[in-house]
Amino acid sequence: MARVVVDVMLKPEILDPQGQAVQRALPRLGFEGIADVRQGKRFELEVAGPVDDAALARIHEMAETFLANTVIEDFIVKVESEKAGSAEKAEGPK
Amino acid sequence: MARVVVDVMLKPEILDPQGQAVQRALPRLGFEGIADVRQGKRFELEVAGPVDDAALARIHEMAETFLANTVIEDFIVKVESEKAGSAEKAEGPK
Amino acid sequence: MTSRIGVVTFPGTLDDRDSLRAVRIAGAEPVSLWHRDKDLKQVDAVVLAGGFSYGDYLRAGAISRFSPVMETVVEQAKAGLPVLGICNGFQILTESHLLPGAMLRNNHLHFICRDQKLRVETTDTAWTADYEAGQEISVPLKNIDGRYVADERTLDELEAEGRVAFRYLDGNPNGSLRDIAGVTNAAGNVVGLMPHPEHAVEPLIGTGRTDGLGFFTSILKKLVSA
Amino acid sequence: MTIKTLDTVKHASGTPEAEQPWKDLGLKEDEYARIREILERRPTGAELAMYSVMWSEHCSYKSSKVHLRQFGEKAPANDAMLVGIGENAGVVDVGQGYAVTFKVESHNHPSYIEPYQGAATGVGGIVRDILAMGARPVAVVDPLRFGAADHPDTKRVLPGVVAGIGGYGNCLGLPNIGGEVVFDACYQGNPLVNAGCIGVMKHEDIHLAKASGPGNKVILYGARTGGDGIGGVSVLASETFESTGPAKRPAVQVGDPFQEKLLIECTLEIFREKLVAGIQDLGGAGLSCATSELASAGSGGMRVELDTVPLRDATLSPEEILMSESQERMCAVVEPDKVARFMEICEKWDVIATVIGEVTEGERLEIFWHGEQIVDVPPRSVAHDGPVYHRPYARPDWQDALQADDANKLARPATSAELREQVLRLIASPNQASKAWITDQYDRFVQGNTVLAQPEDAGMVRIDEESNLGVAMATDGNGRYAKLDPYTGAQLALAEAYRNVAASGARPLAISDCLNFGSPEDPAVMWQFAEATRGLADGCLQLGTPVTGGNVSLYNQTGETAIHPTPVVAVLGVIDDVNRRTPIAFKEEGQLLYLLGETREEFGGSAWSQVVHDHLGGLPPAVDLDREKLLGEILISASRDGMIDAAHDLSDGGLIQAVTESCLRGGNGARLVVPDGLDAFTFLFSESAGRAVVSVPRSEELRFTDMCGARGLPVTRIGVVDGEAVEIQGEFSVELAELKDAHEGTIPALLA
Ligand SMILES: Nc1ncnc2c1ncn2[C@@H]1O[C@H](COP(=O)(O)OP(=O)(O)O)[C@@H](O)[C@H]1O
Ligand SMILES: [Mg+2]
Repeated sequence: MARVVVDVMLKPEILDPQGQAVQRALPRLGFEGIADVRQGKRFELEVAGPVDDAALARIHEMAETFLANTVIEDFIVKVESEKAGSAEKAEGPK
Repeated sequence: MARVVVDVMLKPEILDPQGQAVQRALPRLGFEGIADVRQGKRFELEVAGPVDDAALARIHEMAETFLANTVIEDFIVKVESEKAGSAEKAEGPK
Repeated sequence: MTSRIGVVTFPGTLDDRDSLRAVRIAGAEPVSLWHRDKDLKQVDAVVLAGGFSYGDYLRAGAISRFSPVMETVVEQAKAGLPVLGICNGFQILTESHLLPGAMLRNNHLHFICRDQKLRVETTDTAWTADYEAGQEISVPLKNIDGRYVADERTLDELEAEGRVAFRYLDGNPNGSLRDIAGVTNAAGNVVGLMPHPEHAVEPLIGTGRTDGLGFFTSILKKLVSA
Repeated sequence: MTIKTLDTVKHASGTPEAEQPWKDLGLKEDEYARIREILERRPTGAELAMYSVMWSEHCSYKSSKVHLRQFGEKAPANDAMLVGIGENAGVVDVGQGYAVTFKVESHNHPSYIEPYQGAATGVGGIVRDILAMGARPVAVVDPLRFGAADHPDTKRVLPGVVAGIGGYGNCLGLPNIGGEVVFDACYQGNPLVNAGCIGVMKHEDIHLAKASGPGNKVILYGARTGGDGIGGVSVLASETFESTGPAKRPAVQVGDPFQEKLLIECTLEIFREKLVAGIQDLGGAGLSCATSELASAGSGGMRVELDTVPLRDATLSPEEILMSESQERMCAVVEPDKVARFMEICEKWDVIATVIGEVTEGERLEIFWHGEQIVDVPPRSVAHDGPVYHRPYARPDWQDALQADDANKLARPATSAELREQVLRLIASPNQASKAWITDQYDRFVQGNTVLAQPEDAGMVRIDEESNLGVAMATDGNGRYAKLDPYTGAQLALAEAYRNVAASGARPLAISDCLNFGSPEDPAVMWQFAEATRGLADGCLQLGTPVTGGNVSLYNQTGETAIHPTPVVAVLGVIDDVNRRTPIAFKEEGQLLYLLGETREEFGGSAWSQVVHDHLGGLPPAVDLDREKLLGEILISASRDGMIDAAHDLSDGGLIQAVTESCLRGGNGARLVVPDGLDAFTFLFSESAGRAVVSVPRSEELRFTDMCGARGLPVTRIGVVDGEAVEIQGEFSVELAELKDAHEGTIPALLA
């Protein structure tokens, strides 16, 4: 089964109280050098059939009409390979 | 400035009612063929300095002690290139 | 000398005034504590009150845990200082690892506010001695992140050691594992629960019951006899 | 990238012919001409932005003003009024040195676009209004209207709105003590999200929005200013100049209740130390509104360095900064020697505070950007001298036909079995069903002073722990009644809220209102508005309850179709000792049930006509405000003297609705007898106004009925609290369990 990920983030011009709270807390915890933090949502969808263009178009529509409210949020649809952690450089917990 | 992303997801054995609610709603909205949905958090960190191993180690620690609660959550740290959307296949909103 | 019980205010704490009032009604001296101060003003016990500290934006209790006041609370709790965490306070205690487990979004995803029946499972703590074991009480419950989870081994351990302090009755309101509403540490001085005893201390207010007063009279008796 | 030319005052004076996008900003040609006349030149971009938003319907009340004046003109003589209409919120004296401020506002349109954030920021806005008066906010209420309960879009809008109101209010620590939830297809594309707040202070703590004392500092504090909620001004940014910022600014804002909670605590501490000379919240029209209103209410002069405003987005243009409706901000005027302490308190609460300007000797509001002057206006002309319209209005041609379509002629149940079936259908219908699924998402216990909350007739909070002084509030409005007759409908809303407050044992004192209507450009809508305001003003005069303030929301329609005219009225009451409050629950078996008031055949606009016949026509119930007043006095005396243990007002759904609610709340049944002269159907379903049902201990029966008799209030013994069922003698009986399932199952089934 293939995994499609939809990342939903608040638009850059929209206030992100959650990201702000995290950012403000970091120096107090001793973490310096983080200039900005934005917090969003990550949806991991397990797709039953083939992830072809038609399926992706449907997921795109789903993201646009349901997973995100495009008045305030942007989203990105990504296909992940069978195993997670396909990003360029990844570190999981031990 | 480089962007580092921390994805935080509930551990697989922990019930994810948010993901479930999304999944249950999908057929009603006319989206079929999604076998499972998990919902998690995505943090986008803008790092001021270089993202070297030392910086990544610090971010890893930050994720482990703060961004995630490892009693219930797993996380992954990824370096994104300057531009967002570096994933294998990406579609943004128009 | 009357006992002094401190109530911590974090940014976003909501039920601090209520907890101070409950302390006063029980007959102790209420003392306000501030999150930025490491100094606990020589109180004999501490209440971490309910609310949404730091908006609960990351996870409930996750940011408050790192405050100066918590450094002292954690240190002294380990040395026996009685600490009661109510709702957000309970969340802070789990985030600080003074109590096991974690709190997640309610299984129905909604904030829920209702009169909640509980069973007091142990009177072997600093905060429950005035109840009878197995006593059923009703106090308000109000939260959105109230689902208690811990791994099976931890849960079994808690049960075996008699550290499940309160259980939900008449229906689990949030999907908490094993109907757990509150737990205690092994020493019995640190207790956390999601429902709000401080909202049930006056006959006319809220649900009109005073079932929560026992928390505050328990600690008072313990302190006076100590 | 084109370098943007700053449109300074000087530049504007030198370029009188420059094209300006006044039309896209919603100004009319004569309004633009008027601005040029006031300034004796063309406005700068920044000035144009300020005028356009301050002269909008939302901020200037240009269509409603001529009608709202009646609230002042017909105001009853009332010693309790401390601050009247015109300030952020009105203030009334509730005794023992306490003053209470309260107000209801709408956030209808944003809540349709983004239900969660729209509703959340609605709560945030009204709370800041109350805070700005010097008061500690102590409770909120939320009158809501949605489309049909079973419409798919209602499933999107309602849960989002409710979660947003809860999410914001719960996080602020304000108990939600009342409101309404009404479903009607007329609100399908335009839900109504009204939110009210009550605040308490000592008389000496009342603060007003005015900037006086030249040399005093103007301090902006709270959240940073971002590009949200700018609306029309994006037009300005993109058309007059080459835009450098994000092309489209979002019209919806995201709320940060945590920031607002800090703002509340910080502001209250600042009040306690008496550090402000004037204060204003930032709501609609943001800094434009705050600076022009503060200046015009004070001595008139103010100078602002706009580039000192802390920004979230560095690309914002000065016009955008002036217009931004970023949430969670306040503006204070502070004497120079108090600024340091002010800043200290802000720092303590992690609140950003910045001196952005000062009060000046002059009479102009002057705003500078990097040293260059971009605004130079008489502040009054922006804040108060906006256009006033006398919009044409006319009784719609369909009104007669609607009223002639008499609901009293609808087919009534023929048998007892049918009557029973209709009772169950009524109490299970979405409008009459229990709203616990919704209200359980609101914290009603926080602050530890809640005496009554949903599902009681009125919400009640204690405001003094020693004396047990308390205040109560109920909000009501019935769009169906108002559609049939807007004058009477508005009075019925007032009467119902008044009755609810009195039923709780509190003495009604004053009101706030939120007037939700369609487009003022439609003469039929304007007639509804004129009638409703006239009805409300006349009603308030008669009941002796002044209007302390409120809000008008126009353009509520789906396409061409306006919503039902929906005046929502919030009545505030005071009770000297909350121990004497009257709940709705029938708790004591054996107590006698009395019906107060008269029951007539009145079914126009009734719940029964909607549920059983899907019908709206005829006339609404008749109003008799003297009767309402008398009923109120009886209910209050009876509570004070311990003659009744429960009271529930009768309104939509009639007697059976009230009895069902009181029985379920108390866990007891009731045996009822149909009084002489009434048929069972009318007895159970009529919606005649001016009525309540009370539960009287047997020992008090004589004293109570004597009091009613002596005062001339019709009183009828209708039964007794008894058993596990509601029984109508000679007709039918329904077990409590069956009533409960019917009443409580509907909303969860639709929405959960
Ligand atoms: N949106 C809401 N928020 C808070 N309370 C509500 C809301 N809707 C209804 N309620 C409460 O539920 C109860 C029943 O509402 P309603 O039937 O409208 O009352 P009434 O007919 O007496 O005006 C009241 O206590 C009312 O305040
Ligand atoms: Mg009513």
